[in-house]
Amino acid sequence: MKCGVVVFPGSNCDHDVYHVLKHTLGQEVLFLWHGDTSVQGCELVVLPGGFSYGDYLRAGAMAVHSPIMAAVRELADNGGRVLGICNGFQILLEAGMLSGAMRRNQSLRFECRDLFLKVERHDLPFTSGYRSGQVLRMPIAHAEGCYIDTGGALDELERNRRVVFRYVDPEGGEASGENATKWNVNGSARAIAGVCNDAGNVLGMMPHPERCADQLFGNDDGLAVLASAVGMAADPKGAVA
Amino acid sequence: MTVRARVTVYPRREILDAQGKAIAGALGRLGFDRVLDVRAGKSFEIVLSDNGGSVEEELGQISEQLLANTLIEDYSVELLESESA
Amino acid sequence: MTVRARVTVYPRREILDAQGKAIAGALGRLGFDRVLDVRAGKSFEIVLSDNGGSVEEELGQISEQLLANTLIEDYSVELLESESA
Amino acid sequence: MSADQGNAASGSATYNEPVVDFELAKGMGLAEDEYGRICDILGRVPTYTELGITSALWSEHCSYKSSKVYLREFPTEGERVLQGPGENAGVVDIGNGWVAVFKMESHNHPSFIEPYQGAATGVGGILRDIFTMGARPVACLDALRFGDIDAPRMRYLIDGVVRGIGDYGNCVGIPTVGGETSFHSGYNENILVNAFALGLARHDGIFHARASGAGNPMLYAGSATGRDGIHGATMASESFDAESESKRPTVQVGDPFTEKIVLEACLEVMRTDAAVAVQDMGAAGLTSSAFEMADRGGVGFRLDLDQVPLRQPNISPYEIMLSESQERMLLVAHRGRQEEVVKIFERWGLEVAEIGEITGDGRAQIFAGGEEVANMPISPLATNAPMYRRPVAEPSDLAARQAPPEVPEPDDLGATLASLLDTPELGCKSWIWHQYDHTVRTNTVIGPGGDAAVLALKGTPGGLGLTSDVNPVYCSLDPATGGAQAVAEAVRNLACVGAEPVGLTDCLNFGNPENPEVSWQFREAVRGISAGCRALDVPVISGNVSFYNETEGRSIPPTPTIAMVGVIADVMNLPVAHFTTVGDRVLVLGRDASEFGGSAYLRLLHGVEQGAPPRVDLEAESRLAGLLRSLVSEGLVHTAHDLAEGGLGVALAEACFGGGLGVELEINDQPHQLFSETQARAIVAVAPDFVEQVMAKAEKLGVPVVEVGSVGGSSMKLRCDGAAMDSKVEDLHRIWSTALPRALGM
Ligand SMILES: Nc1ncnc2c1ncn2[C@@H]1O[C@H](COP(=O)(O)OP(=O)(O)O)[C@@H](O)[C@H]1O
Ligand SMILES: [Mg+2]
Repeated sequence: MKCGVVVFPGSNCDHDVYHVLKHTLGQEVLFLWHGDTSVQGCELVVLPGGFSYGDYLRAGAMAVHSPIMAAVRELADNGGRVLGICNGFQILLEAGMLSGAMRRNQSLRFECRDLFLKVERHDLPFTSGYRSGQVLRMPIAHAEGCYIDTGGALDELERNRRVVFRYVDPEGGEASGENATKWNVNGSARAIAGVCNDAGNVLGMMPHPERCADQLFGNDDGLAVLASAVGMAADPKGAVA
Repeated sequence: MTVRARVTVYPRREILDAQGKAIAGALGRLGFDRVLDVRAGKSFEIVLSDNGGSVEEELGQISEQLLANTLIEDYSVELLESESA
Repeated sequence: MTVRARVTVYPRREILDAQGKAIAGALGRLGFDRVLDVRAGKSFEIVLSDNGGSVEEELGQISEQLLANTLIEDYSVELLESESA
Repeated sequence: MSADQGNAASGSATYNEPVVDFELAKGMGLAEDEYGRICDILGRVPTYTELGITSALWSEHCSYKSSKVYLREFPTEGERVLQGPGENAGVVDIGNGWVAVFKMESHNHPSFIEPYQGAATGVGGILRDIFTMGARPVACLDALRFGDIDAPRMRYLIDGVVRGIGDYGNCVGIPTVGGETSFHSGYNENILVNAFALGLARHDGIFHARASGAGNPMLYAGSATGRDGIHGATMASESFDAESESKRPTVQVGDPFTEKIVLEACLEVMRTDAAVAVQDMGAAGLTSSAFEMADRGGVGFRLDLDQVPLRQPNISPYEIMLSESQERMLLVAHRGRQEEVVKIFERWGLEVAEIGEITGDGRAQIFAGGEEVANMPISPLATNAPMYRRPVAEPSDLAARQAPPEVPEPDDLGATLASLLDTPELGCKSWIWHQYDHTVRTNTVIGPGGDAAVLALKGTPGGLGLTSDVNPVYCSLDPATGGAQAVAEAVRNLACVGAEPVGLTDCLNFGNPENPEVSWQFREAVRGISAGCRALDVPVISGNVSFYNETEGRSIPPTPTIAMVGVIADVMNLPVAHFTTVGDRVLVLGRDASEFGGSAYLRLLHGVEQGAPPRVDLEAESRLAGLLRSLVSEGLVHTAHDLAEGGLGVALAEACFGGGLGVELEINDQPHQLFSETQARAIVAVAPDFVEQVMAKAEKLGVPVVEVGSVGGSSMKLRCDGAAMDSKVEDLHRIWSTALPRALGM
C-alpha cells in the first residue's frame, strides 16, 4: 500500500514510522512535506509524533493550519486511512477530525514509560490484527495526553463505539481507583488512549505502536497496528496471537 | 497607528484545571492560607497595525482559530491602548 | 468577603519569547497580516479571602515566590472584584 | 613581539564605549600581563570590541589556560580515532562505514542560577556540537550532582534541571538513554549539570569547522541575536550606558523547536557540498565561532555586523560579538553556491543572512555602522594565548581524611540494606528518567535503569553501549584513584552489556584552579584517568573543563565525569542487569578485600567520609571486563551487573528488582562485607548447565569466581558468617523505587 508520513516542522517520530512501514512491512512509503497540498496518491497517511511547531501554544494547534492538512482531510472524507500517533493524534483533535481535546498530563510532567492497552475494537482497518479485548504493552512519551471531552460527548463516543484503545492494568483490569494514577498516568477521561471517527478510517492514539514493532526491543505488540493499516494483518510478524 | 490588545485564555469552568489545583496546593504549603482558589490560563499580548478594520473582530477570529481551543477553553479580549506610530 | 485578582506573567522584554515568536509566525501564515508582534505569557486568577490584610502585597509575594521567575519574567497584579461570601 | 602591521581599528563612535585601559581589561577578567600581551600583538591599545573579544578568547572557558598543561597527558590516539580533542566533538570509527561523534559539556553555573533554562541550554549546546560535525544526534546522557535535598533551593533546582533537560531533548526528539544522579552536601551551592550527546555519521560524511577560500561568504543562520549571556555584568564601567547594562539578561533561554529545525537544515546543507565549514555559536558566541573557524583553516575574515539578524535594535558591536543567544550557526559557503544554502534554511523557515567573507590575510576585520571596530591578527591570538602551570599543594588534611575508618557491623542485615536503598543516592532514579523520552528514534535496546544503555544501529546487527560514571567521594579522598576508578567503572558497565570501549569523553568539574589544592586535585585526577585509559586501552576523544565551581571559598568535590562508548557486535539476546530466570545460578566475579573508604555504607548510614578509597587494580579490571565481554558474546549469561556503590548487597537487590524475582544465597563473608566496595567485581546469573563453562572461563582468564546461590522465590534470602536476612523483594522494591520522589516530596 502506498503510505505517506507527514513531516511538520518539529515532527520527530517521522523516521520511526517510516522505518516500520518500509523496512519491517515492505511498503512503499514517502514523506509528505507540511507545505505540500497533495497526499500524492497515498492510501494511508500517518501523522507522526513529535513537537510540531514546538507545541508552544497547545499540542497540535499550529500544525492544523499547514497546507497538507486540507489534503489529509480530503483523503479521510474519501475513505482513505489516516493514523495519528501522539502529536498526530493531538493534531487530529485540533483539526476536529476526531472528537475531544487534550490537556496536560495530570502529573503535569512529561511521561515516558510502558503502559497497557486494551483493544476495544478489532474490526477497524487499524486493529484487524488483534483479538477483541487483547491487552498490549506499549510505550507512551508525551506531556499533553489527558484526553477529555464534555460528559455528553463522551457518552456519545462510547455509544458509537469510537473508543479503540483504553489504558488498563497489566492484567487487563480497569485503570481506575487506586490503579488510575499508575496505569492511566495522564489522567484521560474513561482511561481513553485512542479513538476513531464514525467511519472508522481515522484513528488517533497517544501510545507509540512504532516503538514496539520489533522483538529487538523485547516487544512487538504495536506492529499489528501498522500491519493492519496496510492490510497485512495476517502477516506472521504481526502481534496476532 | 498600532493597537495593543490582550487575549486571555482559561480552561472552561467544568474542566479540571490540574495546574491551577497544583498551584493552589503549593501556595497552601508555602503558608498562603488566604488563597481559596487558583485557575491557570494563558495571556497573549498582541500588537496590531490599526488599518481601520475592527480590531475586536479580528482578535476574535485569532482566538477562535488559534489561541483557544473553544471546546475546552474560554477566551476574552481586551484592548489595552492605541499608539500612533 | 473574598477578593478575585489576576496575576499576569510575561517573559521579560529582552528575553527570547520562543512561544510568542512561534504564534506570530503561525498568525502570519494564517493571513492575519495586521499582527505585528505577539508575546505569550501566563495568567492566573486567584480568589483570596479578604481578612483585611493587604491583598496586593500578598499577591506580590505569591508572584515572586511561585508564579513568576523574576530572573526572566515580569509580573503584574490586578484586582478584579470583591464579593461578599 | 612583533608590532601589528594592519590598520588600526578605531572603535565605535556610535556607541558610547568606555576608554580602554588596564582597569577595564581587569574588569573583563584579563590579568596585567595578558593585557600587555594583547597590546603587544596589536602594537596599540585595543578597541573596546577587541578587548571584549580577547577577554572571551583568553577566558578559562575558551582557552583552557589552567588545564592545558595537564590535558596533554591524556592518550588521545587509537586505531579507531578519526578525530581527537580539538574539534567540536571527537569521532571514532564503529565499523560498517559508520562513525560515532560524541562529547560531554558542563552547564553548571547557568543551571544554578536558573535551573530550567540552564539545563535546557546545556542540552542545546551539546547537540549543536554534534550536528556541527555532520552527525545526526541519536542519544543523550546527563550526569547530575545535587546537594542535600533539604539544602536551600535544592528541590527547586532538581525539579527545574530535570524538566529543562527533558523538555529540550524531548522536543528535539533525541532520546536521553542514561546518566547518573548523585547527592552530596559539597554541591549545595554549586550543582553540576553535565550533558553528553552522541551522533552518527557515515565515514565520509564528517564535517569540519575549518574555514577556507578567500572570498567565500560567511552565513549566519538560526535565531536572531539578543543580549543574552554577555559576560558583561562584572566589567561594566559606570560611564558605559548603565541602562543597557541592566538590560542584559544573564540567563540564556532555549528554543528547542528552533534547534530541531536548525539541526535538520544544517544536516541537509551538509549533504550538498555547497558549504565549506559549519560551526555553532556556543560560549562567546560569534567571537569564538568565527575565530576558531578561521584559525583552524589559517585564514582571515571580514564581518559586517550590520547584517547580523537582531532580536532588538541598538545592540552594540561588542554585544553582538559576545552574545550567547542560543540556536545560532555560522557557515562558510562556496562562493556562488550560497543561494543553495540560503534556500534550504528558508525552506525550514529559518532566518539566514550573509554577514561577511573569508579573507586571505589571516586578520579579523569587523565593521559596524561603516566603522571598523576591530582589526586583529587571528593566529597570534591563538598561539599566544596564555597558559599557566598553577601552583599545586596536597591538601593539608589529606592524611587525616585517609586514615582507616572504623567499620561497624550491621545490626540487622535486612534493615541495613533497606535503609541504604531508602536514600536518594541509591534509590531508583526513574522519577527522573520517566520525564525523558528514552525510546524516540527506536534504537534504544536498553534504556535507563541498566548498567550501560544500548543503542541498536539500524541496518546492522551491532550497536553501541553508553555509560557515564564517577564517584566524587572517592575523588575527594584520592583524586588519582578516583579518576582511574571512573574509567574502570565505565569499562565494567560497558562490559556488562558486552561492549568493547572505543573512546571516552570527560567533563572535569573542579573548584578554583588558583587554589593550589584544587590544582593538585586536578593534576592527580588527570593522572588517574590517563593511567586508566592506558591500562584499559580507551582513548580520550573529547572533553570539557569546568573550573571555578566554588562558593565563598568552598569548592565542590573533584568530579571528573567520564562518559564512555563501546561497540557491540550483536545486540540480539544481550543479558540484562536483573534476574530473569528461576533456577539460574548466581556467581560473583572478583574477590572482596573489605574496603570501606568513601563507601556508601559509611557515608549514608554512619555519616563517615573517611579512608582511602577502594584500590583500583587496572589489571584485574581488564581481566574482568574481558571475561564479561566474552560471556556476553557467547550468550552464556542471562544477567550481568557490576558492583558499585553499596557493594554486593545493593547490587543483588537491584538485580532482584527488575524482574521481581528473589534469590537464595549463602556467602562466606562477614556481614559488613556485603557493603564493601572493592572494585573489579560483578555478579552474573547463569543457567545451571553453563555454570561449569563459566567457571572454567573465569579461571582461565584469572578472575576469581564463587557460586553463591540461585534465583527464585519472591524474597531475598541471604546467609553469611553469623547473620542472615530474608526480605520480600516487593517490600525492598517499594522502598527503593519511591525513595527519591518521597525525599523530594513529589
Ligand atoms: N539523570 C539520569 N538520567 C538518565 N538516567 C539516569 C540518570 N540517573 C541515573 N540514571 C540511570 O539509572 C541507572 C542507575 O544509575 P547508576 O547507579 O549511576 O548506575 P551505575 O552504578 O551502574 O553506574 C543507570 O541505568 C542510569 O543510566
Ligand atoms: Mg553499574
